[in-house]
Parts: sequence; structure tokens; C-alpha cells
Amino acid sequence: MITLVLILPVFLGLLSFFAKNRIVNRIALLGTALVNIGVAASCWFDYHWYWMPEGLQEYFRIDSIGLYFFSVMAIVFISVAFYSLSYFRQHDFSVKQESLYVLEILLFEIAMTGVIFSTHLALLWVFVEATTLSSALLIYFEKKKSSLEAAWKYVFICSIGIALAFVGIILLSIGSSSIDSLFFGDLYKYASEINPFWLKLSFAFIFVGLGTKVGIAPFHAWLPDAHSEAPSPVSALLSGTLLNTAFLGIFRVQEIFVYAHQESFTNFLFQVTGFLSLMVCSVFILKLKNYKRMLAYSSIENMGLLFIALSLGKTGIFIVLLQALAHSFSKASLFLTSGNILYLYRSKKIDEVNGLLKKDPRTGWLWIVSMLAIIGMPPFPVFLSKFLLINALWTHGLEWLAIPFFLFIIIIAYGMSKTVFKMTFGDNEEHNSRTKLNLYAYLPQIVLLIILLIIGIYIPQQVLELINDIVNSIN
Amino acid sequence: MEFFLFGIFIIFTGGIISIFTKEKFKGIVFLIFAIALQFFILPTVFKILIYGGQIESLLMFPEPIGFAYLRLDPLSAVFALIISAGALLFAIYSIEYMKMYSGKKSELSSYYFFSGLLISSMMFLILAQNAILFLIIWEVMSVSSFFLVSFENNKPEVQKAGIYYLAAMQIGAAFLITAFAFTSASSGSLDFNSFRNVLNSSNGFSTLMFVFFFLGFGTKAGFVPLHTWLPRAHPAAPTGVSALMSGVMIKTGLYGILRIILMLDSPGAGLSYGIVIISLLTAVYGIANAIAQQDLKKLLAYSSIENIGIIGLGIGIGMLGLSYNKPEIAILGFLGAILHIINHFIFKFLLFFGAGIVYSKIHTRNIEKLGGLVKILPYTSYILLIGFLAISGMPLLNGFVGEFAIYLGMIEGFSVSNLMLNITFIVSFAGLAFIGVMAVLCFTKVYGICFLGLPRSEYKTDISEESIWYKLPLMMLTILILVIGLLPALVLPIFYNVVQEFIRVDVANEFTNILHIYRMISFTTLGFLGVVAFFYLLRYFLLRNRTVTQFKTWDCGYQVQSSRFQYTGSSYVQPFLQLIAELVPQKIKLDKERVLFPKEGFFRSDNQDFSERYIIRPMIIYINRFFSMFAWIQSGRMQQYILYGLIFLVLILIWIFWV
Amino acid sequence: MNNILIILLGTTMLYVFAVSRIEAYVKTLAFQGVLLFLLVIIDIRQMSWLNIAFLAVETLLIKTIIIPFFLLRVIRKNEIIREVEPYITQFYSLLISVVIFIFGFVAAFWASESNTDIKPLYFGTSLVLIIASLFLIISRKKIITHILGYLMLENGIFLLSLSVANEMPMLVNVGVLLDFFVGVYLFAIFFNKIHEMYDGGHIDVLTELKD
Amino acid sequence: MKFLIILILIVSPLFFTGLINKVKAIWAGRKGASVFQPYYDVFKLLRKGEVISRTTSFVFKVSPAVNISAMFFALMLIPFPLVGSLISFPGDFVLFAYLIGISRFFMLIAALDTGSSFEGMGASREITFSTIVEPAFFLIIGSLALLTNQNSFSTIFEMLAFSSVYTILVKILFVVSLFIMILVEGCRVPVDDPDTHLELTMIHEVMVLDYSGPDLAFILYSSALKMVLISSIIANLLTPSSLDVGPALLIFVAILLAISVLIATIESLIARSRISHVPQFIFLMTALSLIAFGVITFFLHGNYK
Repeated sequence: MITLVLILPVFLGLLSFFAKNRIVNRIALLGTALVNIGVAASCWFDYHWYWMPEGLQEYFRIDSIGLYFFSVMAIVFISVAFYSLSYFRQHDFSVKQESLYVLEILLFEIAMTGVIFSTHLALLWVFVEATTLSSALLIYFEKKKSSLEAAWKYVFICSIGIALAFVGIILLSIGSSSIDSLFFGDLYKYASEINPFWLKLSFAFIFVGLGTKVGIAPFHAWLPDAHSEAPSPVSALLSGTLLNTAFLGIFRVQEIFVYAHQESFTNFLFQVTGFLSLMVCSVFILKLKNYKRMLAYSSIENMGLLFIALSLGKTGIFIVLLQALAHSFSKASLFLTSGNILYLYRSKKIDEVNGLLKKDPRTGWLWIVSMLAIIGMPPFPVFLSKFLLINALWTHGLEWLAIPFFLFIIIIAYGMSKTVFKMTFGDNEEHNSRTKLNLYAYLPQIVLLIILLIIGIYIPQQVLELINDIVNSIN
Repeated sequence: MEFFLFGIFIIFTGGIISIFTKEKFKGIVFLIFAIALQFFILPTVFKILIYGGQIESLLMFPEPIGFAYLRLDPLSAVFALIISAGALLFAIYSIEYMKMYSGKKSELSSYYFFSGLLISSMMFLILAQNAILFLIIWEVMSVSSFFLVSFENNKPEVQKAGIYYLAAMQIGAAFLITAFAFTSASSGSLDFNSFRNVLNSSNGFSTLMFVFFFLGFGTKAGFVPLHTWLPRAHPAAPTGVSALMSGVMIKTGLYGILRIILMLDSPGAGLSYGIVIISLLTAVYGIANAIAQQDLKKLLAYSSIENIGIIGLGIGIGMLGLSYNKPEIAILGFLGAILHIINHFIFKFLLFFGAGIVYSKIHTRNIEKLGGLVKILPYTSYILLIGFLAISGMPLLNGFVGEFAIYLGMIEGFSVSNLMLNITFIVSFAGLAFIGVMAVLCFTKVYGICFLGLPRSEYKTDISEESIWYKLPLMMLTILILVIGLLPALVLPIFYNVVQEFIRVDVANEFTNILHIYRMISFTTLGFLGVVAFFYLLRYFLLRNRTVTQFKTWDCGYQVQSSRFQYTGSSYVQPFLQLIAELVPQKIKLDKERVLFPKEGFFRSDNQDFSERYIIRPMIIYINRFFSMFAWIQSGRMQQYILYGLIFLVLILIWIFWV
Repeated sequence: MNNILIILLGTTMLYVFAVSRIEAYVKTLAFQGVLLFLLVIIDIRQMSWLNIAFLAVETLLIKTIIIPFFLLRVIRKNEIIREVEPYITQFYSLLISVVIFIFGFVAAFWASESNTDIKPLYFGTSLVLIIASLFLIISRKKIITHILGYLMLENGIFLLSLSVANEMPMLVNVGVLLDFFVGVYLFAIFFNKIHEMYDGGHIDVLTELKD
Repeated sequence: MKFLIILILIVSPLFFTGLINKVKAIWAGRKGASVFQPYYDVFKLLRKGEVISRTTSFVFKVSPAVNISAMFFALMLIPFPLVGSLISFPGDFVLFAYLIGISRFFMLIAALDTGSSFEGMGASREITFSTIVEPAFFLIIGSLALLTNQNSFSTIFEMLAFSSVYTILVKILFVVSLFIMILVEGCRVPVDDPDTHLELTMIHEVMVLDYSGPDLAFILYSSALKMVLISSIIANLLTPSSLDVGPALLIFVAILLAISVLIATIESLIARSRISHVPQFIFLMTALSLIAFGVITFFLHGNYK
């Protein structure tokens, strides 16, 4: 199965790259997406069942949390794939560009899949670096000055970060020389034998490195640029899946601490950075001029939430999973919708967009509803995770943290809603010429939001089982 | 119960269906569903209210919500009553009122959709017994009402008001989420019943939680100083919505408070005193600001704050009665609160509808521009006279009935020999009187200036008489006012079970005594009505064969040149506002040239909201200033960004080496 | 023998801070590659031959020959002959690099006491390389200098991995190398683009995106 | 018995007005009109037609009737020493105050109905002063209820005996403040001057400028009755309850007369104060009632502390 999702896209990508044919491009893109969905779905029935060639057996495995993140990624990816059809329509690209786009996006997808499934720390590192490299060109896809700058900052800062992460890995292998293996399984099993000092030392580096990819403050600085300058579907992927996968990396490393009963160290680190990210977001959310940057900052905030939740033990993990899913879907939907807005108004400036509801009601309502979903309006799951977070804060005796938490959350919610309603409300005198968008510009977001609604009110039994399985799998 | 739930579903679908109907039938469709709603809701409600008891049903959600009870007890039933009645009136009224916006199809669809959502969510809210479910519905309610408020979102001020409202609701919700989360965390369950032992544990935590709940619900209800959204949102919204919000939705905040009180075995005296004081403050503050307003709907919004204060006073007295274990006080307090909830719903709907009619005909809400409407809109004017009398708590009408119960509660309280209690009750006794007379000032101003006298501005000539869709709800409300006002003894027994729910001991005897008092009152007031009629007839007969000359106002021979010479609203209230200048800060802008023969001057005075000016705005400014201190971090310099990471890394390393 | 090589490797960093011509940087990079190659060759521990061959290829072919020449081509193409423009003057940066040296070796010896199976000299030098190259990146203005700094950082990390007794699986090594290679390639591409769009590979031109 | 007294009081108010005028005349050294002059005026007015402003509406016509009947019913609630009131139930004094309130409401909107700036001014002043008087009155009644631990007019005044020094003190304070209330509500000097019609300091008289004929008669009568109402509360306070019915009632009536004489005396001796100083004067009432309340609380809670 994994080979399918790891190898097939490469062939499809190369095929479309060399075939230079629009039909092939679409087949490759949608084919990959559907295959991912299929694999994910088949794994839902029994995720211990998979097939790998002998050599790679030990390097790739589907465990429960991997499956969870993979399914989230698959859903986001298929919606992005479908949206891309509309994206191609919006800017009439040449066949060559389309093929390039498909190739890059497929490589990007593979890299992320690799991160999710790899069972070896260094291998995970390799794939994380690969995600950086494969997505860098995507960010620069529209060949604008600003996007070039964004791409440069992204690729360079992330590379430095990743390099540091590798230093961390080496330090860990020093610390765990008695184990002489960097497979997560072994690391968990013999966690107690690892020299705690070296463990912490290495984690400091790994956290800085992968944290740079996750885009958590204070390593967030590249994120607003990259996410705002990339083409909208790519932004959706970056924000909806890449951050999650990088987070998964930190999650897996952090589990070592749980097994070694050193988690107090990481918890403190997570709380500090988490609240820092909330603060960074609330500093800028009110003074932004560019709505895609607003979304990027909200991603930083949500990553902060993930880390705060991760620092709260078992209950925290439930929140993490819920929040990761909610953020991926709603943020993907937001970014895709922002693509529509960009197309309709030809501008990323907030001041130049108003009367969206009059210009294109569907886009307008999608924009509003997705925003409500991300700022945690019920019945969307972000609300649940926030409630549970406060709940967990109480049970961990950190109730005073609720004060800064809500201070930031309210400011962020206020800032986002203010911006969004400023854009959607009002009349627009200047452009009343309604420009048609095709179905694919709406369908993916609608589907994502419907899934979110279902999750928010009534989490399906299988999902709940999987989540509980994950929670219990941590000792 | 299923019946009831189906009713909720009905009104929701009504909203959805009216999206797909043709523009001119949307209102009718919604009305039909609203009527259907009555048939589903009212039988159950009245059954609960009259025979007591409760019906409940269990919903099973997966984690994290878990099992959720839906329970309809007398308290919920009271609110269900006003919600469904409000829905009906709202639906009738909207048909005519929304004709102003004909042509805006998509807006109208969203209007009816969100109305349906709002009504159904309120209806569902009063059933929910599970923390998360409650919060979910609560937020849905806030959001849908937000969309209703920002209906005319092409106007910038409406947009502002909407966002302000949303933000206020978020702050309130934050308190609620915290309170519910902490309470459920320490009780280990999300079910309301499990909160009892947490809230009754006699430590600081339970008090803190109560305060949080009060802050959260109080923001919705509009207790000072959390009220600032009300006077912004109400004028912005379409009138039907303002009525629905002010008459019904802000009551859900009170519902929450009452629900929490129900969980307490006996509320602490400290909390009760706190609530009494805050409510008194709210009422005085609200009416004082209402007096100063020139915008009709803003004035009504402030008067809602006042009435919330009065209701809160009733609740506080009830709590004091419970905490001092004096059921005869508690019963009166809670009875007064419940009665006033109902009454305020009635006359506030009436008044908002009236204001809306005026707006739809004259197209201004500015009191200073109105006048002499009684000649143009006689029907509305006469009905509104009743409304204004009622809201000023005049005898004969329902406003008095509620307030009298609260007065009686205090009077009963005098018999308790407790210094603190006596002082509180005397102060609130005089305070309520003060509020009453201020209400008289406020509403004589409104009625005298807007409806009597001569027009203060040019009206457009062809103002048609009110349509049936306007007359019908006004008539229904008037009948309610008169019935409750004249025959309270018939209406009161309905609310016995509600009060009984709060006072756990049996208070049948006290209740019968109260009924007796009310009989006396209705007897007196009816007699009074008779005497009024007698004197009016006497006058009639005296004048029958005398000459009655119609002439211009004599005014001591002082001949008025134009209607602009009339007394204005602001000049009418100016002497009083001078007395309370501290409470209602006036911003006066006056420029007139100080020469011997001044040509032309300019004078403008508008009053500001005290708590907004001295509490809310400074807070916002400081928070902004704090955050602006960090604006430099995103400077665009890549090396700086890398440096952040390295510095943080170094910090972590140092920390590791230290620990 | 290899200690001398390592010291040499360390001193290259000092040289980097001393000189100010970009070509010199590239040459230094190539020299570092050579040194690393020699290090790999000289201390043949009980590694699998495959691994040794791989490392040899990596150091000699890629680190020493391909990348430097590639970079030289890029530099010549964009005719960058001007001096590097440091935020911090040569003298102070030299001073700081010395400090880094001292710190690196102190840390190394301290670490070797706490944990026996690391070679202090390797460890210290690699630390020096890493920190110094980071300092290079932060203190210089030219984008090409940043790229070179990144490459030196990679060298440092390579040395660090040499200093560790246990080795990575082949798959990982291949992956790392691939990433490294592609990364450098990407850098070059972007560097060219930047030179086309903005005249001059000056980092200060890249400050349009900010809040 | 009750009916008899109420009958007397119903016919008497104008007599008190006449008495006041008479006393004032005597103070002024004039002979003065007959004590029954007000009756002649009222009957004359009742027989006249009316001139009604075109501006006015139904409200203008109905409010005198409301006014007078409100006073009547307020009278029904007033108790008399040892006889009690016609209608009595817990909290009846609240109804009493609100009946006065409804009459006020109608007089105000009637004044605004004429659309004259002059009458609007009067209305504005009237209500402004009432906002100070009303709470003070409730303070008084409330404290009395607290003191006697009763909840209706008649029972309160039954319980009020010259029992202790506290009660005497309290009574004196209350009497003074109620007397101020008479001056305000009855529009007497120093608050207002009933004799003039054309001064910018007018309050009550100016509100009813446009009334004529029977309406004016109603108004004159009801304002007289209002004074009687309040002064009968004072009388209730001062009548010793130790006597039996006859003498008690006599004292009651005597006090009423005394009050009118006092009012007349004050009116002839003191000048009307500036309108801007009136509020301070009325606040005196509040202050006195507060002091009295303080005394009461001390009386109730002081002894066991």
C-alpha cells in the first residue's frame, strides 16, 4: 500500500512532466489524489495490513497516528487537486507550466507522505528536508518578485533549521549510543537508557529545526511570506498538511520524552512557544493589509494551540488530533476561497476587497463560514478543542493560563472576523461585473466544511476509535 | 418532548424554506411556520406551567459531548412561552416592515433564514442540560443574531455595530466557556446536574465560578458595565430584530443566571447583595442614559438595560430571601422577576414595533425631528400611549404588576431584623421609586415630543395609514398588556410552579395571600378606570351645550410662528441631566462668534456612554499599545529571522545547562 | 595525522573571516572538501566498504569538485567580483571567530568528559564550523555568502557525523546526500533569479514582505 | 364613619385653598376674599365653555379627568386615626405614590400636547423636581414601614405611638420633609408661586395655561386635593393614637387647618427662591428622611450592639 502512495505519484508526475498533455496532467493529479483516498480508506478497515518490499519493511510503517494524519492529508490533497482544475482555468497556464505544477505538487505530496510513514528519525529528517525543497519552487510558481523573495526566505531559513535538526539527530545518536539505532520503535523501547542530558540537548536542536518547519514562534517569520505568496492551492497544502506533518515529526520525538518520563521539559518548551505564537498572531492580526497573510498568521496561532495542547498529556493528545484536523480542513478551505477572491478582485489587499457577498455570494459565504470555523465558532470542531483545552488546563492546575489564552484568542477572533466581514459586507460600486468561477472553485471547500460540521457535532465512531487508539498507544 | 423538538425543527425549516420562495411570499411562508410553531410549543408549555413537573429526553452524542439531557421544566417553559410568542409577532410584523427592503432578494433570504436559526436556537438553548451542547447553541444564537444585526451591512455604521456586537458576544462567551470548562472539569461531567455539588461546595472556587457565569450571561443580558453592545446593536438592526433581541434574546442571559441559581442550594448572601447592587446600578444607569438619547431605538435599547436591571433586582431579592431562608420574600422576588421578564417582553415588542412603524413612515429615528404623529398615525399613537404608560410602570397596566411584586418583596423584607438587609432594601426601595419616576420623565419625553405637538420637520405628504400587518401585532400586545394589568390575579397562578421551583418549600399559602393583594389592586384600578370614565363623561355633558372653540395654542397670548419653536426633547430633559451630569457625560460643541452682532452659531450636544468612555475604550487603547510594542519583529530581514531562532536555541541550551 | 587535518579544517574558518573575496570562499569550500575526504580515508574504522566508498564519493566528487565548480560558474555568470559586505568589520568578525574557537573546544572537552565515546577534537571542530558558518550567514550581506555559509555548515555537520561512532543506514545517507545536492541546486537557481530580478544579490533588496 | 370623613375631605380641599388665600390676605393687611371663593370659581368654570388648541389631541382632553380621579383614589388609600382607610392592603402606599404618578404622567404629556415652549418648560421643571421628591417619599414610607414592621398605610399609622424618644425625633424629621413635599407638589413658595401666571419661573401653573372651563376646574380641584392628601399623611403622623375616635379626628382636622395656615404664613413671609436653587431646597427633604432612616436603624439595631 505505502509503496503505492510513495512510488506511483513519482511515475505519474514524471509521466505528466514529459507527456506535456493537459489530460494527462489532470489524470495524474486526480489519480494520485484518489489513490491516496483509496489507500487511506482501505487502511481504515485494518491499518496493520500493508505490503512493503523486504528492504523497506522497517523504514515505513502505518501506525494509527500516521494513518490519522495521512487521511487528513489525503482529504486536503484531493480537495486541492480538484481546486487546481479551477486554478488552471483561472490563470490560463501553458501546458508546460501545468505539467511542472503537477510534478512539483506530486513530489511535495510524496515527501509529506514519507514524513508521515517513516519510522526512522533520520529518514523522517530526509523527507522533511525534501518537503522544503519540493515546495520551494511551488511557492515561486507564479514568478513574481515578491513570491521569489518569499520562496528564498522559505527555502533558506528552513534549510538552516533542518540542518540544525540534523545536528540534533547526531547528538541524539551520541546520547543513545548504547541503543545504536534511530528507529522510533527502539528509541521508545529503550527510552529510559538514553542519557537525559543528551536527549534534552538533541531535542533542543530538533525542536528548533522542525519547529521552523511547523512555523511556530519564534521560528515563524518565513511563514506569512511563503503562505501568502504561494498560489492559493499550494498555500492550502502548505498550511493544511505541511505544518501538520512537521508537527507529527516533533510529536514522534516528543514521545521519547514521554517514555523516558522527561516530558516536563518538553511541556514547558511547548507552552512557552505556544503562547508566543498566539501572541505573535494577535500582535499582527489587527494591523494586516493582506488577507492571505492574515490566514498565515492564523496558522501560526493554530500551531501554537497544537503545542499547548500537546503539553497537556493524554487529554492533550485528543485535543491535538481534533485541532490538527479542524485546522487543516478549515484553513485549506480558507486558502482555496482566498484564491477565488484573488481571482475576482485581482488584489490581495484587504482595502480593495468589499461587497464580496454581492459580487459572488457563494464565495462570500464560504469565506465567512470558513472564518467562523477557524476562529472556533460552534458547531465547528475548533470550538470543541478550545473548550477541552481550557478543561485540560484546569485538570493540569494551569488554570491561570486561561487568562492570556482568552486574551489572545479573543483578539485574534475579533481581528479575523473584522477583516472578513469588512471584505464580505458592503456594496461594491467599482466591480459589479460578476466573473464566473466553475464548480471546482466551490465544491472542495463545501465538502471540507461539511466534514467539519459532522466532526464538530457528531464524531463518527471509527474516528473516535482511532483517536482513542492513538491516545492509548502512548504508554 | 418530541412534539416540542419538532416545533423547533419546524421554525428552522421555515427559515430554510423561505430562502427558496419568491421574494414577496417569504414573509408569508415564515409566518405560516411561526403559527405552526405555536401549535407545537404552546400546549406543552402551558401543561408544564400549570400542572408543574417536567419532561425530558436523553440525547446520546459521541465523546466529547457525551450524553445530553433535554429538559423542559417550568423555568424553561416561561422562556419558551416568550420565545414562541415573540416568533409569531416577529413574523407578522416582518411581512410589512421588510417591504422597505423589497428588491434585495438575497438579503431577505438571509434575514428569514437567520431569524429561523435564532428562534430555534433560543428554543433549543432553554432545553439543553449539557455544558458543551449549551455553549454550542449559545454561540449559534450569537452568530445568527449577529447576521441579523448587520442586515443593512452596506451602511458602515451598521457594519461597525455588528462587529462590536460580535466581539462583545465573544468576550461573554469566553467567560462562559471558562466557567463551564472549569466547573465540568472539577465535577468530572458535562451534565448540569453534576454541577450542583461543585457550585455548592463552600469554597472560593464556587463563588468565582458563579461570578464568571454572571459575567458571561450578564454580557448577553446587558448588565452594566457589560451593556455597551446593546445601544449600538439595537439601532443598527431592523426593527423586528431589535424587538426580538431586546424582548427575547437578552432574556436568555437571565435564563442562564436563573438556571445557575437553581443549581445552588441556598445562594450566598454576598452574591445576592452583589446582584442587587449591580442590578440597581444597571437600572439607574440604563434609564438615565435613555433619558439623554435622541435616537428613538437607542433610547429603547437603554430602557431595555433599565428593565434588565429591574428584573435583576427581583432576582437579587429572591436570592436574598433564599439565603436568609425567608420564603415569603423569595417568592415575591422571583415572581416579580418572572413577571417583569414577561411584561418587558410585551411592552418592549410594542414599543419597538411602534418605533419601526414611525421609521418606516417618516424615515427618521431622531426624536428632535418628530412630533404631531398622533394626527398622522392615530392608531399607532394611541396604542403606543398604552405601551409607554405600561413601561413607566403605571397602574392599570402590566408594568406595574411586576414592579409591585418587587416592591412587596422589599416591604416583606423590612420585617427581617438585619441591619445590612434593611439598609439594602430601603435603598433599593427608594431606588426603584427613583427609577420609576425617571422612566416617567423618559417616556413622557418620548411620547410628548414625538407623538404630540406639531411636526418638527417636513414629513413627506402622503403618509398612508398603518396596514393590517402593523395593526395586528400591536393589537395583540395591547390586549396582553391590559389583561395582565387589569386582571393580574387571573394570570399569576400560571407562574406559581416557576417560583415554586426556586423556593423548594411549599409556598401555596403565601401565594394565595399575594393573589389576594393583587385582587385588591385590580379592584382599585378598575374602580379608578370607572371614575376616569365618569369624569370624562361629566366633562362631556358639561360641554355638550356649551361652545367649544378650536383655536391656536394660547400660550399667554404668545403667538408661535413655527413648529420649530416647540420645546425639544433635549431641552425637556436638560434640567434633570444637569442634576446627574456625572452619570451621563455630555459632549457639547458650541461655536458662535463673540462679536457684538453675532451672525450664525452652531451648537451640538451629544451624550456618551459613561462605561464606554471611562472603562471600555481605555482598556482597548492600552491593549493596542501593548501589542504595538512588538510590531518590529516582522521586519522583513531574513538574518534577523534566523537570529530569533538561534537566540531561542541558545536560551534553551542555557536552560538545559542550568537545570 | 588526522588531528592535523582537523586543525587545518578549523583554521579554514579563520581564513574565511580573514579574507573578503568570494572566490577565496569557494576555494576554501573546495579545500574543506578535500580535507574531509582525507579524514574519511585516513581513519578507516570497521565500516562497511560500501559506506566508505559512498562517503569518499560524497566528499571528493560532490563536496570538492562538483559544487565548487558549479558555484564558480554561477558567480562568474553573475559577475560578482566585488568584496563581501559584512555588517561587522573584518577585524571584529575575526575576533569573534577566535572566541567561537575557544568556546567550541571548551565545549568539546567538557562533553567528552561527560560522554566517553565522542572524539573531542572532531566534536569541537565541527561545533566551531557550525557556529562560525552560522555567524558568517548572519554577519554578511551577500546572498552568495549565505549559500557558502550554508555549505560550510553542512561540512560541519558532516564532520560531526564522522565524530559519532555509530553510522546511519545507507538509505538515510543517500537521502541526505540527495537533499543536500538538490538544495544547493535550488539555491543556485534562486540566486540566479534574484540576480535577474533585482540587480545585485544583496540581501537588503529582499525586505519587501513585512508587516 | 370612614365614608363620612372621606366625604368631608372630598368637599373640603377648595376650602383649604380659600383658607390659605384668606390668611395671606390678612398677612398682607387686606380683608381678602371669602374663604369659599375657590368654590365659586370652580362652579363658574364648570358652567363655562372651552377654548381648545388645534394642536392638541385626545390626550389633552382626557388628562384632567385622569388627574382628578387619580387623586380620588389616592384619597381612598389614606387612613384616618383609629378609623383606618377605605381600601387597605399590603403595599398600598406604593399604589398611592403611583396613582399620583399616573396623574403626573398625564399632566406632563398634556402640557407637551399644546406644543407650546412655555408649557413644555413647565412640564420639564415639574418632572425634574418630582424625580427628587419621589424617592424621598418612598424613603419616608419605607422607613416608617421598617420602624413599625407593618406593610400598609393604616397599620403603619396605627402602630405609630409616642412610644420613645426615637419615634418622636423620627416623626418630627418626617413631618418637616413631608411639609417640604407639600410645598413642592402643591407648588407653593419658595418652590413656586401660585399667584402669578406670567413668570418664567412658573412650574405648575404654566403647565395648565391652555386649560379652560371644566377641565381647569378639575385641575384646580385635584391640585387642592393633592395638598390635602399629603397634609393628611402629616396629620396621621402627628395625631396621638392614645385618644378615642372623636378627639382624634378633631385633632386630625385641626392639624390640616394648621398646615394650610402655616403654608400661607410662609408664603407671605418668604420670597420664592431662584429656580436654580430649588433642587437644593428639595434635597433637604431627602437629607432629612435619610437622617430619620439612620435614627430608625440605630433604634432597631443599636440596642443590641
